[in-house]
Amino acid sequence: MKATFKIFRYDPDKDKKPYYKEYTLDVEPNTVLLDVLNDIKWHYDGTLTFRRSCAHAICGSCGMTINGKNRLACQTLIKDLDTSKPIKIEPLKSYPVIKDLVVDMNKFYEKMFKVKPYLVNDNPPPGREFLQTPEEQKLIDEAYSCIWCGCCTSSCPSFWADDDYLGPAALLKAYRFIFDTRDTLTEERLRIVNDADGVWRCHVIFNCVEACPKEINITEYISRLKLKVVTSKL
Amino acid sequence: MSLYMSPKYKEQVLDRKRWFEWDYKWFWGSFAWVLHRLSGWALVFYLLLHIWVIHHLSRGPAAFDQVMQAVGTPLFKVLEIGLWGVIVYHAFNGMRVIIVDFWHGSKYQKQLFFIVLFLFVVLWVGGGIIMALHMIH
Amino acid sequence: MIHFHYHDVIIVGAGLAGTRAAVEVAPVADVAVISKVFPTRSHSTAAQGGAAAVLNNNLKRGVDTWLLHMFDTVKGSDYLADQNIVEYFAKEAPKAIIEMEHWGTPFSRMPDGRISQRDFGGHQRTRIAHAADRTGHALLHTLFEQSIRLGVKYYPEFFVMDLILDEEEGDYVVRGVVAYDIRTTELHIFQSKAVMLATGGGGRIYKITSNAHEYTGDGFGMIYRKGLPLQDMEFPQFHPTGLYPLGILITEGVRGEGGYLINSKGERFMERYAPDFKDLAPRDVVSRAIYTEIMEGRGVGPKKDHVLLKIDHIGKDAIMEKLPEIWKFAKTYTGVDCTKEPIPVMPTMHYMMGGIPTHHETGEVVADVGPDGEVSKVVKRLYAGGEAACESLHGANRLGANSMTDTIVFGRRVGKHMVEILDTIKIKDLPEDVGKEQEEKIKAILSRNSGEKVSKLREELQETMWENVSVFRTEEKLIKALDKIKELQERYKNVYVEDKSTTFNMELKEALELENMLNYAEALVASALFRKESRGAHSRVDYPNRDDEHFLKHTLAFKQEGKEPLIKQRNVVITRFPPQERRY
Amino acid sequence: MSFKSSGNSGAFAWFYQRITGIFLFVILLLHFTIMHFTGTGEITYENIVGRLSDPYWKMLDLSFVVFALYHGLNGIWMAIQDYVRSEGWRAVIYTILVLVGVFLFFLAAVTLIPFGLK
Ligand SMILES: Cc1cc2nc3c(=O)[nH]c(=O)nc-3n(C[C@H](O)[C@H](O)[C@H](O)COP(=O)(O)OP(=O)(O)OC[C@H]3O[C@@H](n4cnc5c(N)ncnc54)[C@H](O)[C@@H]3O)c2cc1C
Ligand code: HEM
Ligand code: SF4
Ligand code: F3S
Ligand code: FES
Repeated sequence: MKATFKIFRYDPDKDKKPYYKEYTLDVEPNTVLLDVLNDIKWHYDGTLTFRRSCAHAICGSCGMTINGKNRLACQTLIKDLDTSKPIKIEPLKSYPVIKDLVVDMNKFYEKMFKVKPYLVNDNPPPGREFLQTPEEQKLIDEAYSCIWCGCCTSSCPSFWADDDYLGPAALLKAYRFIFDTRDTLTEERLRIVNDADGVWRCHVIFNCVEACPKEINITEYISRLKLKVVTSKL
Repeated sequence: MSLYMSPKYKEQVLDRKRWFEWDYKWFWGSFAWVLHRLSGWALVFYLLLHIWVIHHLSRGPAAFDQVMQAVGTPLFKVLEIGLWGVIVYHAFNGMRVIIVDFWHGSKYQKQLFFIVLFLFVVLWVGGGIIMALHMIH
Repeated sequence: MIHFHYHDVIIVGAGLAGTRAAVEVAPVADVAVISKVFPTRSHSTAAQGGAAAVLNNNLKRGVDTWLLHMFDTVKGSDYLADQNIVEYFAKEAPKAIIEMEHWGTPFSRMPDGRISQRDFGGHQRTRIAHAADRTGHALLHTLFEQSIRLGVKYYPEFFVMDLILDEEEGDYVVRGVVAYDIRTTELHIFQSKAVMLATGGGGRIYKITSNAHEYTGDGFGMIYRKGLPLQDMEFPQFHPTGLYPLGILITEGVRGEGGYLINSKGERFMERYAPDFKDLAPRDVVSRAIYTEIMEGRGVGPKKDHVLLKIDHIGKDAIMEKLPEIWKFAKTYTGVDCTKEPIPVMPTMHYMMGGIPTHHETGEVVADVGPDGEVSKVVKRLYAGGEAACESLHGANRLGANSMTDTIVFGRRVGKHMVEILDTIKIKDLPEDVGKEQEEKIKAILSRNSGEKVSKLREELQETMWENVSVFRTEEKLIKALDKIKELQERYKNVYVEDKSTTFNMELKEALELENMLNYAEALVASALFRKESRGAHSRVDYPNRDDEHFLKHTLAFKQEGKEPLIKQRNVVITRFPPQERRY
Repeated sequence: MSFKSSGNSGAFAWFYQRITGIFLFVILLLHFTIMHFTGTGEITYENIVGRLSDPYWKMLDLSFVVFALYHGLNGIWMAIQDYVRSEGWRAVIYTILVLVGVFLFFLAAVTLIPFGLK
């Protein structure tokens, strides 16, 4: 089966402006899109550039906008895409582009760091593990599985409009620690998300949930954060 | 930040950010939100107009009847049917948003949105017919 | 333009081993971590099943002790592990895991709130601490996050090309590393008091592997190219259950939770190969069993080239709770719903037991051994950890879940050791011409306009390794592979790239990686040729028995320019458990 | 006045947007039904003035105005924060919104309150 891939290209060394380049090649319905990109890079056009590592949706490197939707190339099969038209592949929306499909995620990381993404527990550690029941663990079970791919934040209209918005991934990270029964920095974390550019910029648009390759119900956790903020004394 | 970044590389990146990414895929959630935002703004402008109109009451019956005549033309009546649609949409989608935020409705947000759309169509058409009938009378 | 940086400690690699060491050093010294991918993209994040440690939280199969853990590991290693190292490991493992919990790792829990543990192959007790089936992700993120808290500096997307070595009082000594910024292709020289290599393994020399695209053994290559030895490279581990046909890993945890393998006749064939441990036998045993089934015609599928892993009988809820990622992998990549049908699997290249040899006390990299088989020379202040290192914990075959514990136990040890010595070290100036060689190398690759394509050479290497150096080996095949590698090394001298850009030039990086791959592949095959016996993961059809008399020794391979690698043997440390026949 | 401080973070706006939303849901639908669907709602001066003389109706209509104004203008303020990044412009717009709100409330109050009190 033949399919055409229309890929965003930009190399600051030689291009003034980005452009799209089309590649047509043989694929199977079960071919993983990342393998198609590798195939292009290794056999047709060595200059095509993208990030990838694990090849099975766990390292978060290969987030890109595929047919207008953010997803991981290594988790997208050709059969999930409409091959009757060229398949459009762009770098993740709204992040600056370094080259081709490689984006600069520093802003994203900065926000992750802003919510103090590390467990703080001021109590003297017991001689063994902190106890946490399976129910308590379930609260954060889904939230901690975020792989920092950035698909969600890049898909959020609030983030498009407002660069400073913390964004779904960082809010999810904040949730993961605020609702971790072992963490004691709750109040400070709540203050961080309770900012004009924090949790209140979320208008429950759900683009983030649609984009998240780990199928995390991010909006749910953001909503819980909002409720927690308004019901806490800050 | 503790991530090293070469100064050279900062100059090179291509900024392609826009305030709205029109060619991003439209999911139900974005539809719901854009319509909610538009309907909210429309309602505010209507509210301003409405208060200004009603305010003529305090100037006595004559003044009031005069503006009522201005806004009583068929054009305004038809617009009123539109207003009803805007209200129904905003009201029910607003409730959807509240259910999501307050009562863990996020899992069912799509179903809730379909219910909103359904109620919107039924109530708008139903209400619209009644209003149209009043108009004809 | 060449940039200079100084940090007290440089760590190459931001996986579990590297970040664990960084967290240890950060409170007392200036530490920087260099990684060719953003830290959380390191391959450790892909580890699924869990980390082994004696916590005694799940007594289903009896009370656990560090001695039992030690015994299982030594037996699993086919007695090639250094037992002093294994003892240290088994004793430290619980502390290391508890520490990780205190830092926030979201482990799965027992009903009473303690860390949940599960079964794994080759372990007699239920001792695998886990966070669902994304334990590596949970551990790596915890360490990265804590390191951010401690202000560790990161150089993400920097490719380390070489070590800066020097000589001092008869030993080598490390002065820093040469790296280039992948985003700008500018050269950076890092000077430091101590360096740790935590660059992970190198499964990408094989065609089918569970390893990441970035897993190209750069640490191995860096060491080997410098004429330093690699140890026990003949033992790459083939994981029995890679998702057919892609090779993506299906964790041993599936069998730990009650899954089992079946062949085309529906037989639970592991009962024949390992009557006691059955499907929970160590990986070398299970992989050989699967290959034997396939060779004897009992494989499934049109090509009869794989087997099936059944898990649906434990119930949908249990699968969704304990193995959510596995369910998704199978569903996404093969369309199989493992709550209803068995998963198609086949062995996949998974782990490097061998690697950079380290000194058993200081953890420093070994530079040579004497004729008596004892370490005679080290590279001072150069450490190795994680999969890149061969502390010789895993011997000839690693037990599942020992590797993640390995990374944190020995990452921690390296960190502690660095902290102890830092104050005593004086910094010396680097040589004038530092970085010139590497600059030339990059220039040469970029300026060539025709020649050999990187991807072509790499594919030939992967094909050769998969055909000739996988689970079952023969002298003939190994010689064929070695000749091929020699040929590829020659052709590599003429390698070129299409991408001439100095911004994020992935092709250039692949070219540099390929050089490393061709180097340690050579060491691997030469070591395998040398070891004329079958032990652990190394099965020679022509020498089917274990030969303790000649080969109860580590293999060290040294590069010799223009010649076959030089092989030396290093003694194995045996303290508590003398070698026995290995039955499961 | 800082428009980013935690006191003005948006928590209050978010919460009361929802509370007023729920209230408006009931009262607005009721209002529209009465005015347009049931026969009672012929919009003439007498009709309206008659209803406004009833203190309960008066209370209800007044609170309706207050809630609708708060909700509508607060809603606009929430949206403005998405698009307007500069502190200065935010302050200007905020002030305008408050002034508009106060003025319209004044207009509505002088209209609604006097009826029936004479
Ligand atoms: C799919 C899979 C599942 C696994 N499951 C388990 C399990 O359940 N239990 C278990 O115990 N073990 C498991 N393992 C093994 C275990 O995960 C790894 O051995 C371990 O994580 C290796 O950690 P590391 O710190 O040594 O290296 P890595 O995490 O791989 O880190 C390597 C680092 O080095 C950097 N690097 C490499 N080369 C360069 C260079 N040239 N320049 C700069 N930086 C460089 C990389 O960027 C990366 O940051 C699994 C492995 C795989 C592949
Ligand atoms: C009928 C019941 C109503 C309900 C249940 C309701 C509910 C809501 C909710 C929940 C929001 C917040 C949305 C968000 O945070 O993104 C909102 C926003 C808004 N509402 Fe209402 N509302 C109602 C009526 C009105 C009326 C009568 C007006 C006009 C005066 C109005 C104007 C607005 C405006 C302007 C916004 C901001 C929209 C935006 O740009 O995001 N609403 N509404
Ligand atoms: S929440 Fe999901 S989409 Fe967002 S960064 Fe994490 S994994 Fe990616
Ligand atoms: S898309 Fe954005 S607005 Fe909220 S629900 Fe997701 S963060
Ligand atoms: S390559 Fe790791 S997420 Fe796609």
